[in-house]
Order: sequence, then C-alpha cells, then structure tokens
Amino acid sequence: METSFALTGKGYVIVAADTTAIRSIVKMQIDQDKIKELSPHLLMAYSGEPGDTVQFAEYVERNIRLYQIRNLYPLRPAAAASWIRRSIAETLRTRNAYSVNLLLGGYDTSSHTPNLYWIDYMGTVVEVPFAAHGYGSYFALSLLDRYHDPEASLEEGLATLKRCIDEVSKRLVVDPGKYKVKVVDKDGIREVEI
Amino acid sequence: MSQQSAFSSPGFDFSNSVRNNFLQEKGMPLPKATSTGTTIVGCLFKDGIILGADTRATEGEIIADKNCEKIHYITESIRCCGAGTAADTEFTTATISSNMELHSLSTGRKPRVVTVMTMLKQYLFQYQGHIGAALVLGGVDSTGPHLFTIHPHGSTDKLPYVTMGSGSLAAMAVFESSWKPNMERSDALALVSAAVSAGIFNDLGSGSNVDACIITATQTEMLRNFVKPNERVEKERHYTFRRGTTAWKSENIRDLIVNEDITLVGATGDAMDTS
Amino acid sequence: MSIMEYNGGSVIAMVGKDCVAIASDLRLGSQALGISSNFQRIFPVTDRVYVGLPGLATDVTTLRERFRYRVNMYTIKEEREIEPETFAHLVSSTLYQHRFGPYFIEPVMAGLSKTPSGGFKPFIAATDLIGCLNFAKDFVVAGTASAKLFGVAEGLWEPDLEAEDLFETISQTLLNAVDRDAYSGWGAIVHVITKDKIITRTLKGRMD
Amino acid sequence: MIMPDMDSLAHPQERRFNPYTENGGTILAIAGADFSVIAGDTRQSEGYSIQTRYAPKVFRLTDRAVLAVNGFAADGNMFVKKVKQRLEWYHHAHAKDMPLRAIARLIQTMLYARRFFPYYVYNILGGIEEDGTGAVYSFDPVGSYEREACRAAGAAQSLVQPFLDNQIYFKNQEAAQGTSHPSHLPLETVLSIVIDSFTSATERHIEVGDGLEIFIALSKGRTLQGMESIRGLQELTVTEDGERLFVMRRDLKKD
Amino acid sequence: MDHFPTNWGRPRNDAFDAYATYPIHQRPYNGPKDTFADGVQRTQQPIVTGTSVLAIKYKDGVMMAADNLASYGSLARFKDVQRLHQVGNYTVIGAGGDMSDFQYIQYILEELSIDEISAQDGHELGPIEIHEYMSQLMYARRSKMNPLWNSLLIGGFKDGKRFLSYVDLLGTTYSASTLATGYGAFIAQPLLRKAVEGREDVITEEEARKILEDSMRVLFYRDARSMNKFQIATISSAGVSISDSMQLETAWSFAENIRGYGAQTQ
Amino acid sequence: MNSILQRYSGSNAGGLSKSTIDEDNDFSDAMWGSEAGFGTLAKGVPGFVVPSVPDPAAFLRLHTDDHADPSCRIKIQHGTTTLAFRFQGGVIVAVDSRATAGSYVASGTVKKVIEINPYLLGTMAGGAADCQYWETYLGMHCRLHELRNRERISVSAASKYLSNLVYSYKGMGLSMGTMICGWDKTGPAVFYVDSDGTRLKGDLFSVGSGSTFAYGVLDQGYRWDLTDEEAQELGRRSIYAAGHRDAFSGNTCNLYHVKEDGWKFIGNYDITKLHYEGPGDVAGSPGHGYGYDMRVEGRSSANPPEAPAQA
Repeated sequence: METSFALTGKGYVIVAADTTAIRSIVKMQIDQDKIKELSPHLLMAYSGEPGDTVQFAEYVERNIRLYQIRNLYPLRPAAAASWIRRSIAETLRTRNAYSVNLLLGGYDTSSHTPNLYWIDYMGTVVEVPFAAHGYGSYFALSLLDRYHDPEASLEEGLATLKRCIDEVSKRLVVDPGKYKVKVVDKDGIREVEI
Repeated sequence: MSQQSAFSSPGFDFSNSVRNNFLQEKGMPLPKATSTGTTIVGCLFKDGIILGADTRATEGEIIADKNCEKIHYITESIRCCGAGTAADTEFTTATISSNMELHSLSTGRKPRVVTVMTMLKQYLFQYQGHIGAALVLGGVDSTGPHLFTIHPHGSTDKLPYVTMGSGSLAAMAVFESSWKPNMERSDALALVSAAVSAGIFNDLGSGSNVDACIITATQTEMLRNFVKPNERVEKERHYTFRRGTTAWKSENIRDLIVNEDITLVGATGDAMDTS
Repeated sequence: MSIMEYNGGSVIAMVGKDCVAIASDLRLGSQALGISSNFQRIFPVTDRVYVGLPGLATDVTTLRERFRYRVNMYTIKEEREIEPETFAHLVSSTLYQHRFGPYFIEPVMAGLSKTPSGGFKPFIAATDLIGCLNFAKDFVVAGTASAKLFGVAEGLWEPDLEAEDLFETISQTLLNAVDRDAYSGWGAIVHVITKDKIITRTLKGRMD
Repeated sequence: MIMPDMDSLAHPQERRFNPYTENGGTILAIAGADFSVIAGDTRQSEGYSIQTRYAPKVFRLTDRAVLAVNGFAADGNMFVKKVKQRLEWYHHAHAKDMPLRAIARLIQTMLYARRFFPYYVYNILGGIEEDGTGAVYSFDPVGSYEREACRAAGAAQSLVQPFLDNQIYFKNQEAAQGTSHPSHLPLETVLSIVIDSFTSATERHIEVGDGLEIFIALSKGRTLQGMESIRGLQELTVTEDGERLFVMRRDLKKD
Repeated sequence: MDHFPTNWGRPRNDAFDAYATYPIHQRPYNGPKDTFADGVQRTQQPIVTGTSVLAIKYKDGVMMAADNLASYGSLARFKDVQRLHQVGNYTVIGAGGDMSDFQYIQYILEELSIDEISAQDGHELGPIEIHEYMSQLMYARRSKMNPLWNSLLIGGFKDGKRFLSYVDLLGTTYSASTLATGYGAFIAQPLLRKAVEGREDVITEEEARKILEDSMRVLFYRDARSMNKFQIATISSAGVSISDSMQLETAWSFAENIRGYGAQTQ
Repeated sequence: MNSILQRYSGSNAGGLSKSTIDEDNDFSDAMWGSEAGFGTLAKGVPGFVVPSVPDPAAFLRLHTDDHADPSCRIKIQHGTTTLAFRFQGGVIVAVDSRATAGSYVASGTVKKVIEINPYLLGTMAGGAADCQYWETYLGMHCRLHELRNRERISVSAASKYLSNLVYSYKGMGLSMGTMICGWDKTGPAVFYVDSDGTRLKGDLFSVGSGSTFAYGVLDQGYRWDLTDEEAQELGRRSIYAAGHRDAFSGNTCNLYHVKEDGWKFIGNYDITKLHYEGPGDVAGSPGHGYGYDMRVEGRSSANPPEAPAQA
C-alpha cells in the first residue's frame, strides 16, 4: 500500500512519500524515509520491491554524487532523469532487475524551473506537472487534475497535497499513515511538516 | 552500460529475453509477429523449375501486407519461397544468400542448390525450430534442376513438385491431379498459377496476387504479380475532406529551405583588419 | 492484457502527392490509468525522415536513443544523411537482432527519399516487432488501434492527395480509429513532410 | 477439422469438448430518417477454411424488421429460428406483426435466458419503428441492447465501426462555417457507404468476403426515390401494411 | 464481484480469492445432477473414425463419394464400412467422424422413417426435412455437451430439386454446390470448387463421376487415413443408387526417380 | 437426465429421438414478458439454461472472461464509472456512457441510468446485460408492488428485492454493481447493491473501473448543504475526472437529479467538450474547460528571478 505524490508549484517541487515499511501483513517501521536527496536540488521518492528500492536509491545517489565530484557541478534534473531511466531499463534486462517506481523532483537552477519526472520499474520516463505512484494514484490524479495550480505558492501547494493525503486515507483500504514531505526550490532541499 | 559499436557483433542479441520472461510471468502474453499464412509452391518442368507464391502477409486475422514478396533471391539461378514467420524467412534467406555469394567467390564456382539446401538446414536445425521459416528452395545448377522443401526444424525433402504454408493442401491437390513429368514451360506455368490460385481462393491465410519465378539453365525470369485476380473495385464514393475539417490546437511549420540574406558589410562599415 | 497494450499508443503513416504524413496519439498509460497526455512517440531522424515507435514506452525511449546513435554513426562515417530506405533496413536489422527477446515496438517510418534527378519521392514503411519490413504504397499502421486504423484508412485513403488534404485524411483516420480504442487517444500529433517544409499540428482530439 | 497449423502444434490441444466455434463474417446496420439498411457478408469460415461462400447472415423477420446475426453460425441460425417462431405465435395471437421495439425486448430476454450458457451471437436488429422512423438495435451476446443510428459487429467490427463513426455521425469533423452536419443521410449515400465499408473490410480482414447482402426497409409511404435504378434489387414485401422490404446483392473478393 | 479497477466487471474468479477472505463463499451447484453421472460415457473424442466425404451438385442431381475405411487411431481397422447411407427414397447421408455415433444416427433415422411410414399420410421425408432434423439433433446434443462426433453431408433430390447440405457435431450447417468433410475440406474442396462452381447445371453424370474420382484419387494420395476403395452415390430423379465399392488406377512411377531427401544422387 | 437406462433402452424410438432433440425448453418458464400474449407476468424468478458441465461458472469464465484470456471469443461489455450521492436537495446520479469489450470501445452511447419508474433510478456497472435485465425485472416488480399495496415501493424495499434476486445467483458468474436511487416517504435514498449480495445504505457511492477517480473529486467537493447547482456541477465534474483518467470510461456524462416529485434528466454532456469548453451555459458552470491544460493555460511554474533593474 505504498503511496507517493509529487507536485510542482511556482518555483518548487513538493515530494511526499508514506513512511511505513511493510512486510506481509505487518508494519515493520513507521518512520522510514523513502525520499532520497540526490544532489542539492534533486529529490527522488522511491517505492516498489523491498530491498531493490534502497539498493537502487543508494546506487543512484552515489553515481550522481560521483558525477558532481568529477565535474564540479551536479547533473540537471532532465539529465539525471535520463540517466536513472537508463539504469532501470538496462538492469531490467538482467537477472537482478531493480523493481522500483520513482518520482524525481528537481529544481533546475539554470532555467529556474522546477522539473518533475514520473519513472516506473520498466524504465518509462515522462515529465509531468504532478504525479503519484501506488494505489494512491488512482485517487490523487483526478484530484490533482482538479486542484493543481502550477503557480501556487508553497502554502497552496501543501494544501493541495493535504487533500491528496486525506483522500487516500479516506478511501484506500489500508491507510498509508504518516507522510514525509520534502520540498526543493532555488534554495535547496528542506523537509516540511504537514 | 554495454553500448555496442556501430558494427555490433553478428548473431542474435538475447539481452531482452530475461526482461521479457519477467514481463510474461506477470501475465502479459507476448505479441505475435507477422506471419505469412501463405501458399508457396514449386515444380519441375522440362527446362527447369518454376516457383510460385501468393502475396498476402497476415497478423492474426488482419492482412498486414496485401502485396508482399515471398520469392526471395538466393543467387541468380537459385530462389527460395518462404512461409511462416515473415521476418525469419526474410532474414534467413538474406543471410544464406550472402553466404552463397561469399562461397561462390571463394570457390570460384557457380553455387549449387544442394549447397544452399545444406546451409539452410544446418542453420535452421541449429535453432531447433525457433526460427519459424518453412521454405521451398528451387534452382538450376551444373547438375540440373533441383527442388527442395526445408521445414523449420531443419528437415528437408526433395520432390518433383512441392507446396508449403497454410494453403499447401489446396495447392498440392492441384499438383497431384495435374502434374506430369517433362511439362512444357507454358503448361507448367499455368499449373503453378493454378496451384497458387487454389491456395488464394480456398485458404484464408493466402490471397491477393500470384508471383512466379521461372528458372532454367540459361536464365531466370521473375514474374512479379503474374496474375492479379483480386484488384480492389473502385470505391462508390470519394472521401476527401474539406480543408479545415479537423480541429487543431497548435501548428509549427519548419521550413527546410534555408534563405540566406547576404548583408554586405565593409563597404560602409569598418573594414576587417586582414593584414 | 498484452505487453503491447501496457502503455497504449498508435501510429499511422500515409503517402500523398510528393508528400508523406505520419501521425500518432499522445497518450501514455499504465494499463487503464492515463499518466501523461503529451508523450511523443514520433521522432525526426533526418530533416525529411520521421520514425514513429508505438509499443512499450520504455522501449520507445531505448530504441529512440539507439536509432539516434546508429544514425549519427552512419552520418559521421558516410558523410551524408541517411536515406529513408536505408534507415528502414537499419531499423529492421536492429529489431531482428533481438529476434529472441524482442523490443515491444512496431516502428513506422515516413520520409521523402532523394531521387537521382534531385527530386523527392514519398516513402513509408513499417515493421513488426522482430523487423519484418512492409513497404506499402498507400499507408502503414501500428499500435493498439492498428485494426481500427486499417479499417478507416482503407476507406478514407485516396491516391495523390495534396499536403493539406493529406493532413485532413490522416487526421480523420487517426482520430476516429483511436476513439474506438481504449488504450490510444488523449490528443494527437500530425507531421506532414513535404519537400520544402514540415507541418506539425497538434490535434484537438478526444480526451477520454 | 482443424488444420494442423503451427498454433495447434505449439499448444497442447484441449481434450474437453468446446461447444463454440467462430465462423467469421461481419454485419452492419444503419438507420435513416425513413429507412433502415441492414447488411452482412455471406462468407462462412472456420479457421483458415471457407466453409461456404454463401451463407446468409441477415434474415427477414417481418416487413419492417430484419435481424442480422454473427458469431457462431449454429447458435445464430438456431436463434433466428426461435425468434421467428415467437414472432409467428405473436402473429397468431394478435393478428399483426410485432412492432420493432417489442422484438428488440423479446431478443433481449431470449438472449438473457442463456446468460450462463450464452449464445455466441452478436445480433443487430434493423427496421422501421411504429412512428415510421428507421431504427437499429444492437445486442451483446447476453442481451444488453441499445437503439443506435449505426452499428457494425462481427469479425471486422473494429475496422468498420470507426469508419461509420466518421461517415455517418461525422465524428471529429468540424462543420463548415455557418452550416451543420445533416442528421440523416439519404439512402443513396448510405448504400454507397455500406458497400465501401465491406470492400474495405474485405481488403484487410481475412474472414470477410465472397458476397454482400443488403436489406433495405422502407417506411410507410416512402417512395422509391431512384431506388429502381439499383442493379438487382429484389422486393421481399409480404404484407400490405405499407412498409416495404428490399434486398440487393453484390460480389465481394473471394480470396 | 472483483472491484479492483483493472478487473472491474469481469466474472468473479472464485478459484482465486482476490480479497484473501477465507473461506471463499461459494454456493453449491444446484443445477440438474445425476447420481450416476460418472458412469455415463459420453463421446468426448472420436474412437473409430471415417475420413472425408465428398459431394457435388450436377445437372441431374447430387453425387457423393466416401471410402470404405474406418480407422482406429492410425490403425486401418475396418476396411469395408459403408459410410454412405440411404434414408427414405430421396436422400443419402454420408458421414465422417465417429462411426459408432454414425450408426446411432442411422438407427435414429430408421426409427424416424418407420414413424413416418406408419403415419400413412402420404407424406414422405425428403432431404430438406432430414437435414433439418439432423441439424436440430446435432445442435441439441452439442447443447447438452454430449455431441455426436460426426460431420455429415446430406444430399438428395426430391420434387425436381437438388439439395446438398452439411451439418457437424456443433450443429453448424451450410450448403454449397460442392461440399467436403474432414481432410477433403482442405484437399478435395479446392478441386471440386474449381470444377463445379458456376457449372452446376452443365455437368453431366459422367463428368461428375470423373470429378469425384479425381478428387478421391488425390485424397488417397495425400490423406493417410484414406483407402483406395470407395463408393459413389447418385441421387437424381431416378432415385438413389449407391454403387458397389470400386478402386482407382493410381500412379506412383515418378517415385522411382526420387533419391533421398537432399544431397543423395544415387 | 442422461441415465444409462435412457441411453441403452432402445425399443421406444419415438421417445428416444424426442428426448435427444428436445432442447431445454427455454421459452416455457425461462422467459418472462408476453408469451405470445398468453403469458402471465408474475411467475417468480425466471429460470436459466445452464450448461451440463460439472462447473458451469468455470465454463462461463472460460468462454467469457477476456481478462484471464484475451483471446476468448464471447466478449461481454463492461467498464464504467457511475456515481450517486445524497444531499439536501435530493439525489444526484451521474454516469458515463462507454462500454468496452476488451480494448475495443463497443459503444459510446450506453444509457447507464435505468429509469425503473418515475421515482426510482438504477445505475449500471459491471455486466451491461445483467444490469439491464435485472433492473427492468425489478421495475416490473415495483409496479406489481404498487398494484398490490396501493403505494409506491420504498427505495429500501426495491433495493432489497434486487439484492435478494442476484444473491440467489451468486457464484454463477453474474457481474453487477448498481446504485438504486430514489425518493420515498423517508426522503432521498441511495442504496448500493452488487452481485455478491452486498447491499449498503449511504450518502455517497461511486462504482466502476473509474470510481476511484470520481471519488477523488467527489469527496473533496461534497457537503450535505450543497445547492442544487453545485451538486449537479460536482456530479458532472466527477464523471469527467473518471472519463478523463480511466481508459474504460468516457464519451459522455448523463446527469440526473432526483427530487421529491421524481427524477429529472438534467443533461447529456460530451466529456471532450467538458474538457475543452466546460458544460456551457448551465447552472454551476465554472465558465471554462474542465481540462487541466485548459485550466492552467498560460500559467507556468517557472520562477525566473526578477529581472534586475535596468542599469
């Protein structure tokens, strides 16, 4: 019942993911951070096959960091999305595929635009103004169609996110529980309480 | 990150198989490739060999190609009809054709039909039937005319008249009732055409036109669309639309003609220092 | 649910008088769920050659990158632009190389090829997912709505359409076909390639 | 009876008796303002074999009702027989033919009675309503139905239906400035669209072909309006009620 | 009902419990039940089988042909089985498929004829009536999931009209000027169509016989479950006549020139 | 039926051949409606032909479940979004109009609201034929109830009747998810009934493949004290949301409003028109297209720094 959301607003991307770690019918942990900070302006929420998720996120994190060390500047969000997609698409062709679904949110400091990429376990990537993974997407996408505003202030954006979270906890069979919410904008990444 | 060079290694690339099996296990059936339901035939006559084929390619019940070419070039005096998975027949015959060219260059002799047959059967046997090519191979070489069938698993047959494909029974019936040894060229051509037509009109996997190829010791004659019994009748109406019928949201025109405006500088401006 | 239907999408190409057109819908789905209504699956190869890649979305991106790489290598080595016929065979052999583990893509190609006299000749082709080429004289289709596209195109297509008329015919064919297909739709894009310009239009298609 | 083709070799054959088969073919019907056209091809096939080049799929029920059936031929023929039987009983009881919309409901209940052992039949009922308008009712195999202006069913339904959407309903077509699309097409246009639909389907679908039968039901008082010139038109009207029923036949490709 | 969005509206799959609710609610089946159902042997696959039957229309009536073999799997088991059977004065029924089911059909038709005669109403069963009866019978049996595993050709001539039609184990019926069952539908039908279509009113009895003989010869060459011993039935205004078993001249001489299956030359 | 005795007792040929041919008489008691004008209506629950195989439900699934086996031939139409909710001004019922068979859009003009009588509406989700047939049948019995009892049937009773009917066929393969909506002595009422036998009373339901999308919009906008216009707009907007996102829903939206004096058909709205232009000149219209692209046209999330003042 993993659920993650992300939406763009005026100069920022909000990324939110539930914090439960589930095994079988048991909640193993309720404060897991499923959003990786890949670079000063890049966030990645991951969900999917347990084990794969963390392994893959760390693999991506290290490689993006490596790129930054080598080149003295970080990958822009679009380039990072492309590289991550290829990593998934290629490991899918091996025996140990990473079965992970990602939401990649970043702030492009050169063009001053927030970028959000929806990436699934097969290596499909598409840039969208808002996105969701997991069963929550069946409720949240139509809601965001209705309420999302690309020019919303951060407060408005968080209010829209709250709507998604409320809707999912109202309708989904198992309430995902608490969410961790992070925001990336021109000043970098910070965590937000909702 | 195995980005291959532009000259990638020959042979098949199995890199997607693992992934595809994974997807298939998730309950998604793999799609079907284009197949040529097909009637292909061949028979001996007095001076050589005539091959025949229909021209329909299907994807399930849908006709993907109404006029495809199923008689493939191997060498000048050897040709091969293909039935089964269309891509397999296409590439198998192309591979063997290229091998034959190399073979004849290295031996300095005109290729023989048995050589082609042996290459094909060894190639297909190697893939244990996974390459779905059912072939009718015919040609004339220094030892005379030869006609073979080659099945996807690599078994072969040598007969004076042969048929393959979903229309093979219909075509074979025509041969069985009318074929005679040492037929004249025109009679044999008519017989091949009748055999393919039997497939076209009685087997739903075969259709459209008749292709034929006459191979004799002296020349090879490819009769593309030799009989066209299934031309579409003219439509009852014209279906052109008034311009502006379709609503569109945005337009972008990219001009491929590069206009160069030459602005002369130097006459009035600062002269470039060329010293 | 076949793999070809997982993300949805369809492409069609048609021949006109000294021009060709290629069009596709814009939906990216995850089975029944629509994800994006702006997913491009037609890409320029050269100025006058376009390729459409309907099928599994991850392979759309992978193959696009692979084709771009191979075409660039060709251009560098040969010092000329690739001709549509050559490109069709490049596509075909790339796909057949993966005969036993195919990419789930059925490419459609459209372009104008140079004639020896310096003119341009319309060219369209399609292959199945393992690279069997189909050179048609009228139109080629692929994707989840292929049966519907075949039916409408067979009814509406006429020879020697001018670029603007070809635009209407291909648009009407595509829009009506994808409206009967649950996995295609969500808008459409059409490229009409003539010898001196490329007209690209985004259509006002059904959004359900 | 199945050709030993690649398919049957690849999968183990099911030993259990399968009471269904598929006999191909396509049917369609279009309703006009005061007429209705119901057509079907005449090929009956199984697998890759043509069983016969002439097996009617369109049947006259009354002078103002025509039923087209497609799918499994044995179910279809048997179903038509039963509908005709019920209509005959109705005629004996009421001394008139059953009205079209009543036949539609009758067909629903007859199909639904076999909900758990369905008739593998797609039905299209076309004809003239009591108010004189042309009508088409289309059914799924277990009896859900609706009245429409046009409908194609059978093997090539997905080829034909979008073409009809475009040509009959003018879907996705913007009307020229200051005009609007006609709500009903004249019979002549409809007939050519029907013929073109079938020739197109024959081009691209292997199970469609051989012959075409077009039934035309005319409402009471409608004159023939140029229909006399149609080649090979044959009248099937039986009663003196005023509605008239015609059939015309055309050849389709036989490959 | 399965409420998961992608499975919506489909029949519920009770074998797989989507909600992991146990025990699965499944009502006992309360339709017709037979205590001895297990003991009833239905023909679920044909055992002793006959192969193709051919039939064509010609100028004066209908002509049919079938060989005399009944196979038990790949064993040529019975070599003098008559697969063309006269019913009444106007009709011949030819059967491919399971021979025991065919004998049951013969028996049913026999009883039907007796009933018809005993009515003494001057009415006689013609081919149309018999075909209608057989199609109802076959369809009813398939609807009971207990088919008669046959494909039948019914040919006849009554009141100046030729009649030829087909019915099989599913109840599928159709008619045409040439018909063939079994492998005949693939091998002989193309030959018959070519020879007969459009010429039904021209072909003489001799020609018709020749057409059937040629087709039977090809079938013998190519159908491994056939035999070169067959009968021909003619039904015309002169009534029904089923010939004695006959044999055809066959030619195998060209086989002597064939060497191996590939590279062999001697 | 098929006893050994019958199979081998051969002497009575007339009887035997009759029994072999006599197909289960599907028009004697299996049918309702006018039996050539001589039938009676109230003969109880209709009977059905069931295939004589050990597991008829498995048989039905084998031949009709296109999800498990896409190549199955008999494709029964399905796919849907329907919703109904209660508010101070009555009940709003809104549905889409698409029916799909496999990936083929079999129809875009299905009437998924079944007008049982002037005070009762049923919605249609799941097997189209199941809903049409049983709700029509329910309509007959509601009328009979009126004739017998001289008063209209309550929504509760009607839904219970339907629930009992389909429950008796449980496990046979029926597929139906419906909302029975109406106005009776107790005021507006909505009941959810499905082929499992579930029957729920509630304020707000949405059923079908696109129901989750409809809920997403519906829940956020729903209040008991909505005005009539707001409620109608909410129903329309929710169906649009589902039609847009769900591949198996769409084409048009049919909107009904049930009030004390019976139901009223508000209108039929093309989903695509709603996307681009909105519902047009109706009460509660937002005045622009519902589509996200339409709504945010010209707005951008880019945040370029303020241009420094001209030097």
